[in-house]
Amino acid sequence: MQKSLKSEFLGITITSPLVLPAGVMGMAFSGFNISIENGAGIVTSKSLTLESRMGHKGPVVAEFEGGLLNCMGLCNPGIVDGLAEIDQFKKHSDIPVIASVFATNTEDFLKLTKHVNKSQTDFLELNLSCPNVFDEFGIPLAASQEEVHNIVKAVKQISTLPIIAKLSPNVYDIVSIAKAAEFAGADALCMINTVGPGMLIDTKIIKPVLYNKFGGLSGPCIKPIALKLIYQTYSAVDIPIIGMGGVTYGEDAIEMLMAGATVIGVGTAVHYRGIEVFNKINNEILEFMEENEYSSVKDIPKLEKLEM
Amino acid sequence: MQKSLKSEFLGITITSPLVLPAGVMGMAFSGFNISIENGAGIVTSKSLTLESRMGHKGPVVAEFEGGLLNCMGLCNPGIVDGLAEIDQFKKHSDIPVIASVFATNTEDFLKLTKHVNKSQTDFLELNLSCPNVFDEFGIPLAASQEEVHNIVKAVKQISTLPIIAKLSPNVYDIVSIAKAAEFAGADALCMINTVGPGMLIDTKIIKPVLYNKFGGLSGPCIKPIALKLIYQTYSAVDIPIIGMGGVTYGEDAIEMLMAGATVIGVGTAVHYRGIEVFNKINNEILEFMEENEYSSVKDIPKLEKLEM
Amino acid sequence: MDKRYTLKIDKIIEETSDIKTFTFKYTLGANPGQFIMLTDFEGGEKPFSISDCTKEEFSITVKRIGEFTTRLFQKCVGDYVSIRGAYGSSFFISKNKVLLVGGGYAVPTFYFFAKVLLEAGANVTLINGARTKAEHVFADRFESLDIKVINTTDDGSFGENGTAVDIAQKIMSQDNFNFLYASGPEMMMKALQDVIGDTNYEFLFERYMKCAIGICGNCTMDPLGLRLCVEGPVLPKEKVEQLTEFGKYHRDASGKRHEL
Amino acid sequence: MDKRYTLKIDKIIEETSDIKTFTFKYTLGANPGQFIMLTDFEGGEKPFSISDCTKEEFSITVKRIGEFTTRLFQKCVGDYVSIRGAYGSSFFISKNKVLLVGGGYAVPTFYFFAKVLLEAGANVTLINGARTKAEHVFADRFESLDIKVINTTDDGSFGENGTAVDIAQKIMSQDNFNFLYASGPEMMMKALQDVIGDTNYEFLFERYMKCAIGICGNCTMDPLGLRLCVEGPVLPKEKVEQLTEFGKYHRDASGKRHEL
Ligand SMILES: Cc1cc2nc3c(=O)[nH]c(=O)nc-3n(C[C@H](O)[C@H](O)[C@H](O)COP(=O)(O)OP(=O)(O)OC[C@H]3O[C@@H](n4cnc5c(N)ncnc54)[C@H](O)[C@@H]3O)c2cc1C
Ligand SMILES: Cc1cc2nc3c(=O)[nH]c(=O)nc-3n(C[C@H](O)[C@H](O)[C@H](O)COP(=O)(O)OP(=O)(O)OC[C@H]3O[C@@H](n4cnc5c(N)ncnc54)[C@H](O)[C@@H]3O)c2cc1C
Ligand SMILES: Cc1cc2nc3c(=O)[nH]c(=O)nc-3n(C[C@H](O)[C@H](O)[C@H](O)COP(=O)(O)O)c2cc1C
Ligand SMILES: Cc1cc2nc3c(=O)[nH]c(=O)nc-3n(C[C@H](O)[C@H](O)[C@H](O)COP(=O)(O)O)c2cc1C
Ligand code: FES
Ligand code: FES
Repeated sequence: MQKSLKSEFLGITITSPLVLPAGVMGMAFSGFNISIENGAGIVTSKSLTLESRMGHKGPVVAEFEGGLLNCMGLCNPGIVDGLAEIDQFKKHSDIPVIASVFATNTEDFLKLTKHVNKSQTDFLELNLSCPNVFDEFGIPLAASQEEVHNIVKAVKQISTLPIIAKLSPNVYDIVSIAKAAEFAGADALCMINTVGPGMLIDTKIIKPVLYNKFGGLSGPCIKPIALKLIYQTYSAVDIPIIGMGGVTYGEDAIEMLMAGATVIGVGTAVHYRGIEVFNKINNEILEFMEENEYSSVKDIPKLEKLEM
Repeated sequence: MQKSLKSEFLGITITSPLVLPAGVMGMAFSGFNISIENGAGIVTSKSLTLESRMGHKGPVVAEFEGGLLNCMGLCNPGIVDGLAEIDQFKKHSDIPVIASVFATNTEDFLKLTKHVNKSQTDFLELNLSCPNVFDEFGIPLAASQEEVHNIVKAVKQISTLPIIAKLSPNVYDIVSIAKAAEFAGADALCMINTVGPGMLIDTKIIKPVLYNKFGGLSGPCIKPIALKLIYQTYSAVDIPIIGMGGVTYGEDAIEMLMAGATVIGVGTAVHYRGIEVFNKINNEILEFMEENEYSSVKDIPKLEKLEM
Repeated sequence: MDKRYTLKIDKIIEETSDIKTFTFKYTLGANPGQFIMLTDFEGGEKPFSISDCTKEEFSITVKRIGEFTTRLFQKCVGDYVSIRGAYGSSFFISKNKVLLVGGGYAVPTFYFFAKVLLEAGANVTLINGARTKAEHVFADRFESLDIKVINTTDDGSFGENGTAVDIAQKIMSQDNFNFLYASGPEMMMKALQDVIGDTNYEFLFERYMKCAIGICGNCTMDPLGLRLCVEGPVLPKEKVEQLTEFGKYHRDASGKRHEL
Repeated sequence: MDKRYTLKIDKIIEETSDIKTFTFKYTLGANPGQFIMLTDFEGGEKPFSISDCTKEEFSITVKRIGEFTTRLFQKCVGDYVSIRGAYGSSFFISKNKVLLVGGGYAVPTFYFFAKVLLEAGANVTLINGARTKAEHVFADRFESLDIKVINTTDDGSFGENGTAVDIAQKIMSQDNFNFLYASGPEMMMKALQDVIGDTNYEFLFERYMKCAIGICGNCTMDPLGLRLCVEGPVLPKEKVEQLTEFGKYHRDASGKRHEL
């Protein structure tokens, strides 16, 4: 039988369960183009703020064994220009787009939502969890059950699009935070954002490698943390999860699905395996389905839920 | 000039700044033997509890890119047998030994301390941060400023040895917790314990790889997290830090020193580079000192402290 | 990174009522004396020596003892189990005249080893011992090799009558061997050590294993701190002679000592 | 894993009052057209093309423009800077008759490239353009190579009088070239494109770079989404022809578009 990667996410048909996550290749409409040409099924914009941001000075990335540190600093052209890139993309493509937005208070999230409502975007993602702007903005909103609840609830009331809450891995009790988002009306969850943050030191110049000193961890080494948090969350909520964190090979994507994800983000792996990574992983998932006789992505079984 | 690795830790002369951390090779006196023969300057026992513990069923370790998951489950022969191993080691060696002890309340920590007082141990380490016994014991003590303060203070009053508080990386505000330990009388800090925890899934059998499902992350990929937390802590406290987390090569050890550590733990790297890893890293540190003309470990400069 | 392989059981042979050989189609690339860690993710992961290893497949031969091996015995061909390895040290491959002394479920690893020794050009004699006929294994497979085999049982129910050590002592008094290898109960090896004079040897040991990658320290042998999962399970004479715990005690999963 | 190398500056040559060449003793193993990211950890990490690369050392040639390059110009021999790379695509190495057209600080990368072309047996003509004599670089070094060089300045203060594009048009009307390469201001390349007919070519582009490892998306060229740090900075004719932003706009550090 012909295996297929076709599935659904929040009622929209998708050709691949792979998602280009926020902040990866999502600055320009052409970044979406190259990602879907290479097999992504959903694309996400860079997190957009009300005003444009230049981001941190470089170095903004640093590699270590098993992953990447980044402190981009939420550079983005601002909500207006960012949505213009999405609209330009949507002129010639049916692939669903998630607009990621970032703010530090409900009021600004509402302003951003109004902009997004007027665009061609398919889903609205609330980035509640950027760890690279600690200095500027303090502990991420996603660490507080109350903040998550209040923002999601307020945005839900005015958003014309399904909304996705992007959660932080750096919290004590992911389940209560995920439940707060669900209860407040989130249609889906996106997890995980980067881990840490962490730091590296240049031992000759005796300075932190990142100019911002600290940066969030992504890449293969955060996969175990992502799987654990997704599994716990999947066991406790009924809304779909965009699972991400270190997915690099088809096997990793299968693990995410088994942990409870409905679709799978592939970010840092674009660096490791090229922009072709989406097609590569698509093929690896198909091979896995072939070997194990699953005919669709939805047939791939999930772990038994954790008892709570 | 002859470079030397000799330095001091809490007033005791050590031949190498490298520490065998708790839980690694520290079950039997012969584990200490082989570690010091291979160049370790300080050795730490497995975390000892009042009663012996068999630990979790296997698999108790799982590898991923950049690190290791473990859920040993605090297996140990109990405080009496554990201290007997230390005493047997101390019969023929001057190398300082840290006895690591684990409990979940002040009373049990005090009982453990009384046992340690009667042994040949040099330092007492309070493991406030084991993440592999969540199910059994809940969120680690090291996440609560108050708990850390109370336990350290109580133990300090009766301990005849300098005491070291081992902290968890999985907290929002490491600085306030480190300061609580310092304020309560800790003579040194040990950080970091394992990160996460995380999980891996076997996609054929569709089960978590670890029987305990979740395990703490160690190895190269946690180094950035360790460096960041050590640097923040070093900037805020005046007591020495045993820095650990992913140290595998001499360069990593130098980074730890620059981040603020006084001595450096080498755990998971024993798997990657063999038990010879201590001598290898000792030599790499000496080479670095040669190249950069530092004559002693103490001369290796630290980063400028963070402004608080 | 050490990988984990989740494999279908390809073949099961019932050797005795309590011993089965499980074969897997997988290119393991192990050396004789090494072991794998095996789990079904239902609780427990245990070390087993490799009893055969070709380019295409490998086998382990397991004795049913407790919870884990009992569950393993319920598995069928086609069921998945998950392994990692091969781990540990392997036997020195002599090209001379060698004597293998094995007892019980620890004998089959000598099947893999004997084939490698023959390829290297060694002259091989094997003492294949067991307590009784019903526990004696692999006699047929050893017969198919170009080696000298002496089967023996403690009660004489199969082959010669006597312990493997008795027989070893006897034939070593008649013949000279360049190298001796033993795999079996620790007390058997301890007894052997006393009767083999200054013949060079290697013994295959067992200790409680958890990580199998040399960090947990559960499997160290006193006082050297040799990790049986890395420096062992095969240890050479010069190391064995220094072991104070050999034949005396071992440690359980908690690290507590128990007399042997 | 891409490694980072913290290196001592081994040599500094002042090419003009605003352009310096920095040389490092390090085996970079780069291809012509590729670039490195350079930082001093004092704020900013910037891309620079490789202007020379041998087994023992490599060089970059830098124009002082803003904050970062001004600080770099204050560094001395023996000071450390940190680099990663080499990154990106490199020039196709033709064995035929080729024309290199370069302008300003972007010319020196052709020094490295010309040496590689000569080794491959190509017949090389270079147009080395600058606005004025005081900004003209590397004339001496190109002279030492077995290539045909035409120096030119917009104001005629050194070499021929005219833009590099004017000269290119002129000599292409007199002579046939199999391949053309350009490196310089984007408007120069845009103008070139209009005058070179159907000659095959590759252009070296510049866009704002942050990660340089192909994930941040800051350097993509519309509408193909080619990442200049991975698929570029050297792009072939068939790609360049599809670029709608070529000669029109670029994006700053925030991703905002600006007209060129
Ligand atoms: C290097 C090595 C090679 C081995 N090779 C073989 C082999 O080829 N065939 C075979 O049948 N058995 C072999 N064993 C022994 C095998 O691992 C045990 O028989 C098995 O683990 C028993 O598990 P159980 O749950 O059935 O029994 P349990 O009831 O759990 O234990 C019974 C006894 O088995 C031993 N044991 C249990 N768990 C472990 C462990 N994790 N590590 C080491 N010993 C353990 C202990 O002595 C214990 O007292 C080997 C052991 C080692 C160390
Ligand atoms: C592939 C490539 C190769 C280059 N090769 C060379 C070279 O060989 N020699 C040389 O002198 N210059 C080269 N540049 C340009 C060089 O990177 C900039 O001149 C330098 O970054 C200016 O930094 P600044 O702080 O001094 O100036 P700023 O004041 O920060 O910027 C001045 C201008 O420089 C450019 N610029 C600044 N930062 C970046 C950045 N991160 N990425 C790309 N452009 C930037 C922008 O156009 C900006 O408007 C190259 C650029 C690219 C993309
Ligand atoms: C360079 C970079 C930039 C990122 N920018 C954003 C962002 O703007 N908003 C956001 O929600 N997440 C951002 N992330 C996090 C990713 O969306 C993703 O959650 C994380 O990288 C884990 O996935 P990965 O391991 O597949 O990269 C960024 C990640 C990277 C590596
Ligand atoms: C197998 C294993 C067992 C451990 N057991 C303990 C323990 O009993 N007590 C403790 O405080 N830390 C324990 N740790 C944590 C280490 O002491 C150390 O903090 C951590 O592994 C980070 O260092 P590394 O990356 O060098 O291994 C253990 C780590 C490993 C890998
Ligand atoms: S089993 Fe852990 S060190 Fe050998
Ligand atoms: S600079 Fe980030 S993708 Fe090119």
